[in-house]
Amino acid sequence: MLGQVGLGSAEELFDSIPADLRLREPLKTSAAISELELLAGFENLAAKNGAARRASFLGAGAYSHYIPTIVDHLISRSEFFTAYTPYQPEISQGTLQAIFEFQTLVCQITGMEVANASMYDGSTALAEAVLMAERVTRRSKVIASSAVHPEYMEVVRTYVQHAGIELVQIDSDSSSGQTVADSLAQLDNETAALVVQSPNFFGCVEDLRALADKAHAAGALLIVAVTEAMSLGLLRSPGSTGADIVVAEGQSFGVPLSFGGPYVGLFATREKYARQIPGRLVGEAFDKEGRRGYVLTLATREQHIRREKATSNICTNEGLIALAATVYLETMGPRGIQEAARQCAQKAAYAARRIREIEGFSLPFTSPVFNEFVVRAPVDAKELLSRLAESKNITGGLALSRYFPERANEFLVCVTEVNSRREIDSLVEGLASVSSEMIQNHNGT
Amino acid sequence: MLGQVGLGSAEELFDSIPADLRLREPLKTSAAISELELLAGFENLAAKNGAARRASFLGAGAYSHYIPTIVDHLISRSEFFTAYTPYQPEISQGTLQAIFEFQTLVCQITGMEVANASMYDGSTALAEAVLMAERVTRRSKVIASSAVHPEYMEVVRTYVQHAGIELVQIDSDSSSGQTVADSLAQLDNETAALVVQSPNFFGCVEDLRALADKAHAAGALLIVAVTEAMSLGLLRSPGSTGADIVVAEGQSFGVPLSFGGPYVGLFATREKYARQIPGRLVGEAFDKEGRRGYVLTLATREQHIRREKATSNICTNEGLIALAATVYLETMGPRGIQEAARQCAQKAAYAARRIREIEGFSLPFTSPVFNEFVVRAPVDAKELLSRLAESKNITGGLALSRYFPERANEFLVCVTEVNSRREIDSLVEGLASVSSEMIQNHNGT
Amino acid sequence: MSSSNIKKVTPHISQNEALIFERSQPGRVGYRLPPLDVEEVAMDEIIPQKFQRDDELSGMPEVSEVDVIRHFTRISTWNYSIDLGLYPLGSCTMKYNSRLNERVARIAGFANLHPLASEEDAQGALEVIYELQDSLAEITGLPGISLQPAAGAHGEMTGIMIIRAFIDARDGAGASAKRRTMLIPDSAHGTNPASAHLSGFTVKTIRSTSEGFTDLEHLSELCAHGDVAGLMLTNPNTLGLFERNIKEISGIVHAAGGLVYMDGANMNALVGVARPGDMGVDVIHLNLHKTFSTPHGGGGPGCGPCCCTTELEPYLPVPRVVKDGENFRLDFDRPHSIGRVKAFYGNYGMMLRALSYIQTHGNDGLREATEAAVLNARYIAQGLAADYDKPFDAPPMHEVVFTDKRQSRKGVHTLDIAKRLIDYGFHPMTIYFPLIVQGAMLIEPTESVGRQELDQFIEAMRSIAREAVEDPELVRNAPHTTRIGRLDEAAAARKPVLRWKPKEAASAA
Amino acid sequence: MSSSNIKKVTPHISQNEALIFERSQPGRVGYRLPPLDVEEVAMDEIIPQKFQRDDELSGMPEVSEVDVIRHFTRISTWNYSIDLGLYPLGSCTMKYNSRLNERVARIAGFANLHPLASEEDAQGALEVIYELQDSLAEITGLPGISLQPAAGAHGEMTGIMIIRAFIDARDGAGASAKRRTMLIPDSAHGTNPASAHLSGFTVKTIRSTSEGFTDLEHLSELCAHGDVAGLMLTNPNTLGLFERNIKEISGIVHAAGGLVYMDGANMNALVGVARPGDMGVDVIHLNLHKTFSTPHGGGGPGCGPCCCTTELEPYLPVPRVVKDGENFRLDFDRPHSIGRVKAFYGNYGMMLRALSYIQTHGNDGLREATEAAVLNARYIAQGLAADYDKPFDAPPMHEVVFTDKRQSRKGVHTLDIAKRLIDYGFHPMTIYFPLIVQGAMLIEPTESVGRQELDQFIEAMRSIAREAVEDPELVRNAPHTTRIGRLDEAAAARKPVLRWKPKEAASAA
Ligand SMILES: Cc1ncc(COP(=O)(O)O)c(C=O)c1O
Ligand SMILES: Cc1ncc(COP(=O)(O)O)c(C=O)c1O
Repeated sequence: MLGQVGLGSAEELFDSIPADLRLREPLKTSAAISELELLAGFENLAAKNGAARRASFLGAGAYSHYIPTIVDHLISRSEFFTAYTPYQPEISQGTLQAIFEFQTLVCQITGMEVANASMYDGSTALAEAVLMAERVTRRSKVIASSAVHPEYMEVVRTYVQHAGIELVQIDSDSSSGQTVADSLAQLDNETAALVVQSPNFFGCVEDLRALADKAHAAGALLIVAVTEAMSLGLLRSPGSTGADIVVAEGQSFGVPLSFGGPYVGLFATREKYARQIPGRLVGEAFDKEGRRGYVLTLATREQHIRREKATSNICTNEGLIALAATVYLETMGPRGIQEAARQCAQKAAYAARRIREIEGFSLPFTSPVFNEFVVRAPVDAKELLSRLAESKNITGGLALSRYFPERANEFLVCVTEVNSRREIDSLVEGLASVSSEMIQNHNGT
Repeated sequence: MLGQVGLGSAEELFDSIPADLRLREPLKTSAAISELELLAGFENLAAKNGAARRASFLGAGAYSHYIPTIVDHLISRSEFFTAYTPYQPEISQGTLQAIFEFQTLVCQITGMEVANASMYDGSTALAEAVLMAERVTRRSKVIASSAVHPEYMEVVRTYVQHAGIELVQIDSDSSSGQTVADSLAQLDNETAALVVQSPNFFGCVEDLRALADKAHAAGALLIVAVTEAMSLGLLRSPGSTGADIVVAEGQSFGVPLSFGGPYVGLFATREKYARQIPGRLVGEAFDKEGRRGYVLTLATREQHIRREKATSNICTNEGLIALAATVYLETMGPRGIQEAARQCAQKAAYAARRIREIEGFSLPFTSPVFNEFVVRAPVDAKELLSRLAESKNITGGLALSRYFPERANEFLVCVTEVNSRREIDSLVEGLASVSSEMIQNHNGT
Repeated sequence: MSSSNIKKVTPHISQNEALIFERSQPGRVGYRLPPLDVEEVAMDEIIPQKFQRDDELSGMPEVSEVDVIRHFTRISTWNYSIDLGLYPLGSCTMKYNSRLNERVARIAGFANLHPLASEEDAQGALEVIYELQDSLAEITGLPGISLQPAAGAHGEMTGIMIIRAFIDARDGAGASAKRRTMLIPDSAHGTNPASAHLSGFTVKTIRSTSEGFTDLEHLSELCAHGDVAGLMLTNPNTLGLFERNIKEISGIVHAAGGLVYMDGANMNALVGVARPGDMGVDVIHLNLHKTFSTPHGGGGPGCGPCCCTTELEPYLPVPRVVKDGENFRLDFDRPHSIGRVKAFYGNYGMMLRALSYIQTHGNDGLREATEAAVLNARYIAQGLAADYDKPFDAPPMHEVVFTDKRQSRKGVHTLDIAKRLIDYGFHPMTIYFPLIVQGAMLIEPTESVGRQELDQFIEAMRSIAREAVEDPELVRNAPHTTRIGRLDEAAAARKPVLRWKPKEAASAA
Repeated sequence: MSSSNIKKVTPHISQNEALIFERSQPGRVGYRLPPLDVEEVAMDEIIPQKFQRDDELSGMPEVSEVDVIRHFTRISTWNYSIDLGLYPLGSCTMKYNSRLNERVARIAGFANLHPLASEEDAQGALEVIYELQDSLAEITGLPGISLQPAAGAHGEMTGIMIIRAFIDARDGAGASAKRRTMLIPDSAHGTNPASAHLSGFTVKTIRSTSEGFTDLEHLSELCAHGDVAGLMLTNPNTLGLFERNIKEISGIVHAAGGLVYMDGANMNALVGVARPGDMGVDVIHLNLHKTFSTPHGGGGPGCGPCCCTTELEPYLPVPRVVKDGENFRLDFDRPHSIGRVKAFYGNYGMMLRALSYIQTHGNDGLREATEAAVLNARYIAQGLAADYDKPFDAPPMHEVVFTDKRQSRKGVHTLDIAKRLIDYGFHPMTIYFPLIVQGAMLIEPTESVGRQELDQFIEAMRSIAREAVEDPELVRNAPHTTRIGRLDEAAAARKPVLRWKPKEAASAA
């Protein structure tokens, strides 16, 4: 073929690159290895991830839920995973119809009116929501509860740092753990939005209705972030409690933990803001013969048309993960989601009851929780959890000191339908025995 | 729907079954369990299969070879695995074309002229070959080398027990390990076929040309069985050495060990015997517009038309496994098969060289081998291997006493491209240390 | 071509794809192997030249990995499959093949397990076999189980050989030599007589009554000569009707010194509702690839367990999987066994899937599946009765047979109706089987289909019935919407081309 | 409709399938959960009634597992995909997505790993990140790497924010406030200006020359005002041409106090051949979902690593993955960091796939892939030159742009040609991008296609060129062979219907 295009050597293909810019030596990356060697190598690395093989009570933005086997089977159909963004509707209706169903499901589960085709994840969806609130209200102050996931807030801070937005964080109530309407003194008619998460980072269910009323009274939007989307199977939908923009991390819906990604950001709002939404939207359309189909629509919001005036710079989103969530939600159906949510809540309640009974342990927050709650231990939580992992082979939760150094004795426990009673009981026994050992050691020295 | 068909209850669906034959209680099989529980249960059982996690030198009819990842991906397309036998060619061309390619590949690799769409496995293919030889020659004596896989011979014996066929087994040469033409005194003009396996059960490559000449001189067919199909990448094809029917176990071509099945029987012969072949055949066909397609053909050989006069009773065969073999062979291509075969032979030769050097060990047979060879140990082989497994975590091969009680100190070692040099070296060291320990213990008492 | 009634499918482009051999390009490879890591010696030192292959495997295709992916992905799209919709092949039980079962079969601890691993090292695998045996014993009411047969026909052969071995032992060589007749209804599947023949029996055919049942009188007659070794009966029979006289039938055969073999291909009508063991059946085969949902795979693999009474158990193939205290082991010591019918232990991967099916359904779920399967067939029976000839009045079980009697008056035959169904987006039913029903169309919806699609099917069939009247040519030339039309099978069989050959070779031949 | 030239595809039936909501039947379920195994308390005791959902999630579909399987299997068949053939979308690098990489990403030890697992418990996962960082540093010649960005645009934002942070630190608050201009060529992808805007920059557009390169004079002019923070350049640019003056370009920008950002979307033309780090580029993003073969997934997920010089490294997002002796850990202590751009560490599953791609190809294989990608584009460039207007003379790298100039004389436009390609069995190329080329058709074959299919593509395009002359209507009304025709996108945007609603609700609204 080289000859066919008039060249004598492969090197000549690169004649348009100045010679001094061309590599004279092969890359110093490794030489090719076979499938056999590659798999052995990765299996080897995977074996070093001890946490992946353990009963775990980690949540805090990424959740272990049961994933029906058909999810991976269906998203592995190459018609889905080796297709591009559906720019040519005549040969992309599979992807388009799936996204249309995804948008509908996101609306249904959040109680909202329109949803987009996905964002990178929950955290960037929240950042985009804040930017959108500014566009919609033309106000520039944003108030956020400190009980929003710390990593989400970090992302928001990065996104808005050059957007002229003033970000104000307000503390949640130290006893209930909720963001309370009383503390919203700063919410004024300069405020674009109030940002809360529910259940919040500490697991506490927020009183969204009260917060919405407060925000709306000042002409601000209420943005609700949900990191544990499974909670929507049990909790009143943000949409029905007055939220204006709802963002969520969709990982709970059929997506493996995979060390943090790829996940999928859900983004939903009111119909009246449809033209302010970031990201792709799929809409219904018809051909000349009246046959129904779906197309990418309202593209004038987007970067490829609007360039710097676009509602967002997002292009590639999380298509395949949105598909996984779609398959998951359709397989589980309303009854399955409710049942999984019920089990989460019941199991977490059981775990909370049992942990509270351990000598020296308490639950610092009083408000209702879905499947996560903070535990206050009589010892340093990080050490407690690391000893628990070592001696009992249980990952007991997340030491809050990772984000809140002042909360050294506290940790966040998450329980879902995949945690068996036996696991919970082992956790309780482990916490009791390891903590008492630690206290003894401490007293001994 | 019950009402629609005029029934009042589900029980009435079964009114045509006399009441006393109907179960009055639920089955005593277990109650339904969820996916989560089911997977945990099976993972638990799988964990009890220690041999599946170990470096292994087991062969003897089932071989560990590398399986390219795409094989399972492609056969998992539901268009293939949830389809039936391609009785309706207009909507089954995928399956039909794949089988046509399979038949071609089997011909190419065996050096034969026609091949069928698959048999249950190598052993039943051999039994069918013997029955076919009887049909073709109208003779009833069949001579089989004792170096044919013992389980294959057991199956042949079962199949022919009511077919009026006299089965004569002749010993292979005790020094070379081969079936030698001199020992074929019983091969006469009553003989329908001579049955040999190459490489034979002891790993020795047979001199097929000499055996074919001998068989043909008496007007008998030569049936060649191949249990290690990978050997065909290196060894002269049975077709080119005069075989009349070639059967093989196709498991080496991309099929997991899976505790013995499903595997796939390859069956090939001369064109002139095409109408005597058992099982399904796919052939080229054209529609009215001259478009090429494929159909099941020569169906008049088969049970659904010919009933008791059919060439075989086989109906369901091993379609999907034949597809796996097809994908495998097309992915590997001629170069890949040759390379895998070369590595098998070289690694086995290396292992043989090293094992021969261990104090007290020898290789009883002198003829060339492909990737399996018999080792004679200075101690009881079964015990040696079981200790090796226990203390070194290596499955060292198959103790021949399983089939040949008189060969108590011998075992069959198989080495393939998946066995690394490190594994081979560990085997050698393990054999040396465990056997010397056993001898010492023995001397000590 | 009128297509106004066709709502289930729409034409769309589908990729063409040649034979892989026609795609081959010298030098392309799709494999990646590690380099040889031992000292290499000259190949001639290992294998003498004369034993070495010298044709370079020529003719085998040389293609890249992506070529292979595209090749099979493309051709796959030409197939209909269960995952695309109703697949109402009578007698084939095309039910949903659960992905969970597929996943179970791929668990490394099973998939990588060598069949000759020691028993201690394969306890989990043996336990699976044992558990499945137990479940099938409960389901069939027959306690002796071998999972070794690889498919239904293989199970038949096994079962019939067991009958023969039993009779030989019971009657002694001389007497048993006279018992060489196997009775088989004229409606039976072709594998039945073929399997009987393989076991050395002469087949005698029993007539069916006009109601579609075994003719008891004819049976009695045939049983009067002392030569009957047994009867092979399908129940529900291949017409979809439960042989309500089954107890009488087995009584007659037993009284005549014969045994009753049941072809269990239609067990999807009975699981959880009635048990062959309670009906006088001595031995049965099951099709795990039908009733127990293991995938058909485009023609296999299957698994055809053989289940029998305690009396026949000694004759089952070796090895048996037995439980010894807490451990499972292989029992080879069965002197009366008919022998081995397959290397190793059968199609193990199918056993995993079937056990997964049984456990996820649970006892209630198994019965519910049976109910749904029968109800769906009943619904179709009723939906088509006005337009198609239904030759038998008895209520069908899990499948129902119709004929082309009315349509053939207009020259439209079963084959045409089947091909026209393709245009409507359905896989055709089983046609021209059973042989005793002229122009038979045997429809088995299974439980894996909803009301909506059943209605679509009925509507399509009724629409075809109308077309057969209004535009018979349309039906006779169907299908009209597929990549290729009807293929000339007669020509294909006359001069069979059974493999690809390189151009030169092909033209030289 | 003439179709005699269409050899790549044939029409075939494809299944229709409604929205899942239209398939819903109350009471059907597709899930199976274990029973609750702890003592249940009244839900109101856990969550006060007022916080509980009371709509029963109404409207969500109730379907069975097999319904879901058929639903998605059917709709999937309406998609074109890489596995079905050439997918020559310019700028998108639609290369083969190896199944091996998919398998790697699903290894349980990665797939089940929680992102907040302790570092000791996730050493393997961190090592993968570290290894990939190392490889990308070598490939780009830029040593500072963050894998956190989730896609190309996200990487752009990250990179541009890094430039801003660097300049703010270098120049101090006052001075840097004047440097708020980002230069972007008129040929750039829309994400470039959008990302610059998000980082608070004003975009100024650089003209391209008629040869298709950055206009150096214009660049110099724009750089003369002291307000330039940087330049965003794609190289090879979006016309498929290597910016041969890249060194000069970066020189000019650097001299003006700005930094050079490279959009690495087109790195498939350079890997193993030339390194951005050697060209004066300060920061670049890569698209692992293009160059490094992670699947596009119908629109994501991606992974858009940001790679920069040592100077810029302090500004990369936190946390960084670093090596401490033999151990890997997360470094949060980066006071100059622009902050976090995503929760956790990025789209980890894509990193696994990309590392697998790099390791299976090896250094030689990476270069060979680049060569093949460029050669294939060259081959197409030559094959189409006689029939289509090729606006730029310079030899294209991995993609080539044509226009509809000749065809539009007959009223046949790029969109029509694209749609007609569908009839010929190909996915169209990228159209109307870059914006500066009127009627642009940007064709990128990638390395994952053989000569045979390239020839088919060229033949199809040439055939369409003939049709444009002989039967323009045919082309203008294409496609003719798909399930649906061109959809009315304008009407869809005018009154957008963005979700399904129940019948009552829909008609009430
Ligand atoms: C009634 C009946 N018996 C026996 C068989 C044979 O089963 P198999 O195809 O598994 O050998 C079939 C299969 O179609 C059948 O329908
Ligand atoms: C040149 C160019 N730059 C940037 C992007 C944006 O990348 P992504 O879609 O991953 O956000 C694209 C993607 O199409 C592109 O082609």
